[in-house]
Amino acid sequence: MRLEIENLQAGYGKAQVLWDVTVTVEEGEFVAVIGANGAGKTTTLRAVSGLIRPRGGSIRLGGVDLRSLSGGQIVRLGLGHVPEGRQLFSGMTVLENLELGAQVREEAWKARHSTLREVYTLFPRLEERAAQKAGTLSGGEQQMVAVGRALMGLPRVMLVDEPSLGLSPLMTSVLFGALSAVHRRGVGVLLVEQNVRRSLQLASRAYVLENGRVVREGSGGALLEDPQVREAYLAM
Amino acid sequence: MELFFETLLAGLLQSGVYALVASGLALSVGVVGIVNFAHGEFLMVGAFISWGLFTWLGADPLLSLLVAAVAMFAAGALTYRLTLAPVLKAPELNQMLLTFGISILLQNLALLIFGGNTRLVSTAYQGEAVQLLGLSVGVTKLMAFVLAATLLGGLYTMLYRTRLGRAMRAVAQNRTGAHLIGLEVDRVYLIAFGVASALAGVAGVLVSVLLFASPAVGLVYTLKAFAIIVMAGLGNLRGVLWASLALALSEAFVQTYLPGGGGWSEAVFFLLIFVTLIGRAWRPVGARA
Amino acid sequence: VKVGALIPLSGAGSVSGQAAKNGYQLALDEINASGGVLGKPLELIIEDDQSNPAKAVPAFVKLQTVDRVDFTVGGVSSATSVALSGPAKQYNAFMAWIGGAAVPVEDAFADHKYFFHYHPWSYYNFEAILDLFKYLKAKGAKNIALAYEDGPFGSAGVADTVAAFKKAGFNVVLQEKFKTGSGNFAPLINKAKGYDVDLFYWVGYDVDALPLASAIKEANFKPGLIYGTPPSWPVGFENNRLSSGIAGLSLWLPESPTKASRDFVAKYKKKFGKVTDEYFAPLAYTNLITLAAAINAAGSTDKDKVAAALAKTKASTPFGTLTFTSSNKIKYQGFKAGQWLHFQFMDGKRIPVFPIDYARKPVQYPQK
Amino acid sequence: MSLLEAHGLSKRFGGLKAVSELSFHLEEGEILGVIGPNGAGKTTLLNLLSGVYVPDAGRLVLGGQDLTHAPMERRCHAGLGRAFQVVRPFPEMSVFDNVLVGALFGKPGGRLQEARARTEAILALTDLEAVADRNAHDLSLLQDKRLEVARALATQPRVLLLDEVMAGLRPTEAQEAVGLVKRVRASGVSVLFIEHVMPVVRELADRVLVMDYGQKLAEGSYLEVTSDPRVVEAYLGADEEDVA
Amino acid sequence: MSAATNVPAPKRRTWWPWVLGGLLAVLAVLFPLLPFGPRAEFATQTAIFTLIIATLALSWDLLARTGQLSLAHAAFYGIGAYTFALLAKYGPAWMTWPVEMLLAALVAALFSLLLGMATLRLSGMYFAIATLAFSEVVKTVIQNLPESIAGGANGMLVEPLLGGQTRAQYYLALGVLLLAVLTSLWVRASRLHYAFTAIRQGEEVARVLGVASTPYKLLAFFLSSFLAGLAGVLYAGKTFFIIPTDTFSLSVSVTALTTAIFGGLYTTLGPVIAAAVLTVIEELLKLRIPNGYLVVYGLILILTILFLPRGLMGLGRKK
Ligand SMILES: Nc1ncnc2c1ncn2[C@@H]1O[C@H](COP(=O)(O)OP(=O)(O)OP(=O)(O)O)[C@@H](O)[C@H]1O
Ligand SMILES: Nc1ncnc2c1ncn2[C@@H]1O[C@H](COP(=O)(O)OP(=O)(O)OP(=O)(O)O)[C@@H](O)[C@H]1O
Ligand SMILES: CC(C)C[C@H](N)C(=O)O
Ligand SMILES: [Mg+2]
Ligand SMILES: [Mg+2]
Repeated sequence: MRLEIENLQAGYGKAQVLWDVTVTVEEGEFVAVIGANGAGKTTTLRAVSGLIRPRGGSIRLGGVDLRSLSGGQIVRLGLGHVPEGRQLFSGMTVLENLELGAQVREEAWKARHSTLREVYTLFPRLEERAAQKAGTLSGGEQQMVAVGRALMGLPRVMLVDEPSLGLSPLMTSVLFGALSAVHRRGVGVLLVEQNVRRSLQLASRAYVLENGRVVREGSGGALLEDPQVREAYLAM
Repeated sequence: MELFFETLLAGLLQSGVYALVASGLALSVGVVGIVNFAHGEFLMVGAFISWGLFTWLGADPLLSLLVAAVAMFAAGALTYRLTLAPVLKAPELNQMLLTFGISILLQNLALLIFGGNTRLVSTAYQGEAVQLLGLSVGVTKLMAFVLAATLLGGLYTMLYRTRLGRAMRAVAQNRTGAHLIGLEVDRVYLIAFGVASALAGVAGVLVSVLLFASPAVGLVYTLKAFAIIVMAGLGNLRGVLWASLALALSEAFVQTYLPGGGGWSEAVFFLLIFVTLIGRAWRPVGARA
Repeated sequence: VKVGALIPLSGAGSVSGQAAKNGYQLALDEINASGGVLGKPLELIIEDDQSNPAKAVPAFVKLQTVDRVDFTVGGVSSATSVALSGPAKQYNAFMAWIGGAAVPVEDAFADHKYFFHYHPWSYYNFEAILDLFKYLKAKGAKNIALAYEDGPFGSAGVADTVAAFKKAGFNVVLQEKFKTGSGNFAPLINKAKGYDVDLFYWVGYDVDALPLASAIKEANFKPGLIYGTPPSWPVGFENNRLSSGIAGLSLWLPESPTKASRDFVAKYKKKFGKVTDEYFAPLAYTNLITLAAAINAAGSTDKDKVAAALAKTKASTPFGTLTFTSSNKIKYQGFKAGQWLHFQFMDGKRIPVFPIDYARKPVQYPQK
Repeated sequence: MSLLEAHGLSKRFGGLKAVSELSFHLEEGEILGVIGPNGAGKTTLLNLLSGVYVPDAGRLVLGGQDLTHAPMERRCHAGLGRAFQVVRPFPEMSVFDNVLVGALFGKPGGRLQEARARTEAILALTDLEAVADRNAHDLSLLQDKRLEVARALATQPRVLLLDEVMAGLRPTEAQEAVGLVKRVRASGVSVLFIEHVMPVVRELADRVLVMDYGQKLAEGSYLEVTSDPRVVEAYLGADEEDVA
Repeated sequence: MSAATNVPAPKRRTWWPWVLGGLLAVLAVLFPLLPFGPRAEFATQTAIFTLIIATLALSWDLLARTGQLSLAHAAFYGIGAYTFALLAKYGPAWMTWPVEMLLAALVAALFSLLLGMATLRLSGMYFAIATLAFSEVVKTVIQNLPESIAGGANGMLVEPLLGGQTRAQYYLALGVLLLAVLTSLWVRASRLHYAFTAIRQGEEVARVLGVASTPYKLLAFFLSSFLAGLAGVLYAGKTFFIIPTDTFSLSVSVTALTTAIFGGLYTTLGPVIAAAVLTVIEELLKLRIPNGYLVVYGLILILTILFLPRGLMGLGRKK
């Protein structure tokens, strides 16, 4: 299932944040977006999920224009989103949060027990804390829930916004392992990540976003070697 | 001793009435977080539906329950669509002014149409009682009690055992998160508010039998119902039963055993709530976790 | 000639207020059909006091200063009536008043020159009630249980009432307050059941009538007579089987046999299609009719002259003959204890049962 | 005596010992890094320091002053400034006003004029000038994180408590942030920071405290702790390459 | 770190509230002298109640600025009214009305401090219901007090303020509102504004940033209830009669709350304008639609909140 973002214009209130952003994720492809703080990465993902209304351009998933669809329809098509800021249901338990991730797509709901196993295997901490209120989890634990919740929906294309935020190095490795496993199963991934080296290593293609515009595009390996990219995003 | 058991029974039965009125509020205010000042007026409409069906068609209120539930679900859904949906995104207090406006509107509309008179629904079982362990149990209040327990039980099952219920709780906690996992936020709110309104309608029918129908009937229990759901803890449905029981029993005992108690029962009711809320808040932090 | 009527068309007193409004309109038609006052049509301006003192004061002032009415009529609730005493003095307003039964109203208007009070003071109610009870005493009634709402209406003069009952040789076995409208009477009734109650006397509002009757029935409590004095009864209460045998008090009943009352009922039916149970309708009617007559008799709108004329009123009204005599504190009190009628719900109707002169049937005691 | 001393701090949630009998110290002008697996109790420790939680046991002393049971505002006045991990701006206040609150109330008796001046300076320092007039809830997450730091700085702390404020920064940005923290230290402020970004820990920390299951797992220089096999096992994982 | 895309918005300088406020002030001072012709007296009387409501609404807003949504304003109002009435009735002869008024407001404030201390840890609906419960308890206590003390359920007569002279009463009420406005402006201009707002938007964070929330919350309680108490005194001295069921009615608190929201929360001008606008709307509607004007009134409240989510003060603000 292919995700095509074409000439996207978007913003908040009067301020426009994105200009002519074009990003594609081919069926089963792993694509990374890198860019400075405030460049508009999150905004791009939000527009795809319908959290903000684009001002121009088009967004298609598997050929279907997402702009006129409701949140439920978008998810049922097969989109999953690990959002910035986690957006958990803080008064509900970890288990409920995870189950909620599966409940909109029928196929995901049917498979929820086995998916839940997988999520628990990935993040054993979540199983230990299944009955704890999500809001009282530690920062990293919450991040695990956010990732797990998206996985529970068995998405065919996943938008992943800084998933390693707040995870320990060990858990970060686990997470990236999981993302590539998901990708290997044929799920398209659009990853936004400040852990630039890692995301470029995983991605077959990547985009560089600056000031709301795509300024560079290429294979992960090529960008990793690009001196300007190295200077701007990898120094240290 | 008999007086003691009679008092206990009186409190028990009255708690059913409170819980019944509180059930809809527990959903709208407690679970989905819509502070509905017009809940009492929705109840009033339910009471008038019961009265109208009784007066014009001779329908027994038990039949009206269904009609009121359906009609009030629709009315609640419509209210949500037309007024509440846009306001939910605005500052929280706006809900209060909005629903206050709705309550003034409905109350005065009823006044205009029906006048301020107290109207009755007369049934064969009003005033009837069944004998249980030597105590006489009023049938109408017993019905209210059973209905309240059933509705709260049903509500609990819906909220904690069904996908729709889980969605309702989720939507109220995080709109963005709910949208992202594919919940139709607006529709879930609409259904939740519709159900809450239907519960108000059902309570209204029962109230029309227990008390009367009039533009002001909504005011009778709504304030107490608000207090009850807050004392129970917002979102805590089981607590609604307990709080109703504690309050109704305290009232009954004050009325029975305190000279001039009828004048103090309300004070005791609210004092108990005050003390509970304050006491709970001042418990040491450790004990709260 | 302009007359301002200040009545509650919304809020707690709206039932009485709306009834009064109809009464005034009926009277107005009649007055103007027969030539108006002083040869010109009478002008009536109705204001809503919303049953709220804070709204009543400006509305009253508006009548005095904007509409410049010559006379004021109306009133229902005691609280708003008291609040008007200040502006009334300030504008030296002429008030032919039908509202406010509570004693603070009497205190507040004690020294107002132009205050004519039609409605009996609450102590007159008790006087009338005592008459009935004394009559029932002969039939064996001895123990009274008193239940009253804890607001201003129910609590007015309770101590005096109880004292009066005792003085008349009754036992007051129970004296309890309740919250009007709460519908929660079981504890009270359980308590009352512990006594041998002959007269269960309650003071509350229409909203309490059915819940109280239900609670009494549910508890299988059987006092000799249930007797209540709400300002009005629920619509259709007579058709509820629980009402059967309950007795009450009214200044007026549509079934009242006097000519004035029958005339009123006929006229009212003609104008509004159906008859009313609310005594505030004939009270308002009487209020405006007698005021108009007094103005005509005085031949001018001069307050002193009209007051003198009104003071001389001797009119037959739906309530019986109206004259103004002094009460405890004020000079011009209209109806007193004698106008009150006692009735009993029987066969889906209110049947006057006392005083004997007006009774259609004897009091059913003990009630069935 | 150290500037900040904690003795046997403990905090439990139900059956869970989030922090258990933890002792540590922070010297004047020192930068202490705290690392440890997710859920190790780092944030809880910070909550105990800033007074959001009252410890079940233990003692906390800042500059000789016992703060164990002091309310949050007194700790702030005494010199503890804190940035939250899960950002908590005042959402409907401008960025400027958010910082101003810290500047005005961080020390008793703050004056508006002075506080405004200090706010300007801090906004410049934290590169938030451009968004000074925006509502805090219109910011991107990283801007919110910077705001957290700015607010804490505005209270003129003696000890700055930072909870994962560099998470999500790209390396160049992190570098700048490290510079900022160093400048802050140079001005005489001690720093206790929690971070999972190891390069930042390496750059910044004079000393590192490793927590696991609410307890101290290791303590020492960056090199010492990162070569401790227990730390590698519990926290770093085998995959060293990316960490560096 | 480059904060890329956004040009900073220019600092908002809002001048119009000052101009509008100034105009209103002039209007208010001249109001009783305006040539309303026969309507003058009525207008002034209505205006007095409007001023009382404006004071009450503004006082409610002051407390709301700390995030505490009170349903106890009926109690502060009622306590003010009753204390004043009792002092006027039983107080020593040397006690003149300004002293009585001041004492009444102080008593209201004293009760509020007790309430404030008890409710320190409550927020949102829990706070609202606790304050409601307080109000109901106070009402019932007064209602059950022996009649000889404060009239019990029957209420009590009150000595009219300023001998019942309308114009003098008007200026007194205006003075009280002015006091409320000045208090509000002072809060707005001082560090209190930042303390109150920070506490409202996140009490815990505010405390971590050094805001000692307890004294500030109590101060807000004090100021708010003092003004509400004064409003209660004016009401008592204006209607000559107070009675628990009316004076302590929940609707007093609700009026305060809705007026403040209608006007625009956390503003000085909002509650004041709202009180005036709502009165004018009500009077006009009453004239046009004698039956059912309250239906339209309710409709107006609904429409206002739908189209002006920030209340009347939102009108002057660009989106
Ligand atoms: N809710 C909002 N309202 C107004 N402006 C916003 C909002 N969210 C983000 N912005 C602004 O839009 C711009 C782009 O933000 P966005 O969150 O898309 O950036 P990003 O590339 O994800 O950055 P980061 O690395 O910080 O997450 C920023 O200048 C930000 O301040
Ligand atoms: N209020 C609470 N109730 C129950 N458990 C809690 C509460 N707060 C924290 N915990 C638990 O205590 C443990 C420690 O949490 P803490 O936030 O201190 O971890 P952390 O070290 O900061 O982790 P991270 O690196 O993920 O931020 C976690 O497992 C968390 O789930
Ligand atoms: C009968 C009515 C005049 C009673 C009225 N409610 C009062 O307060 O007195
Ligand atoms: Mg982002
Ligand atoms: Mg943490």
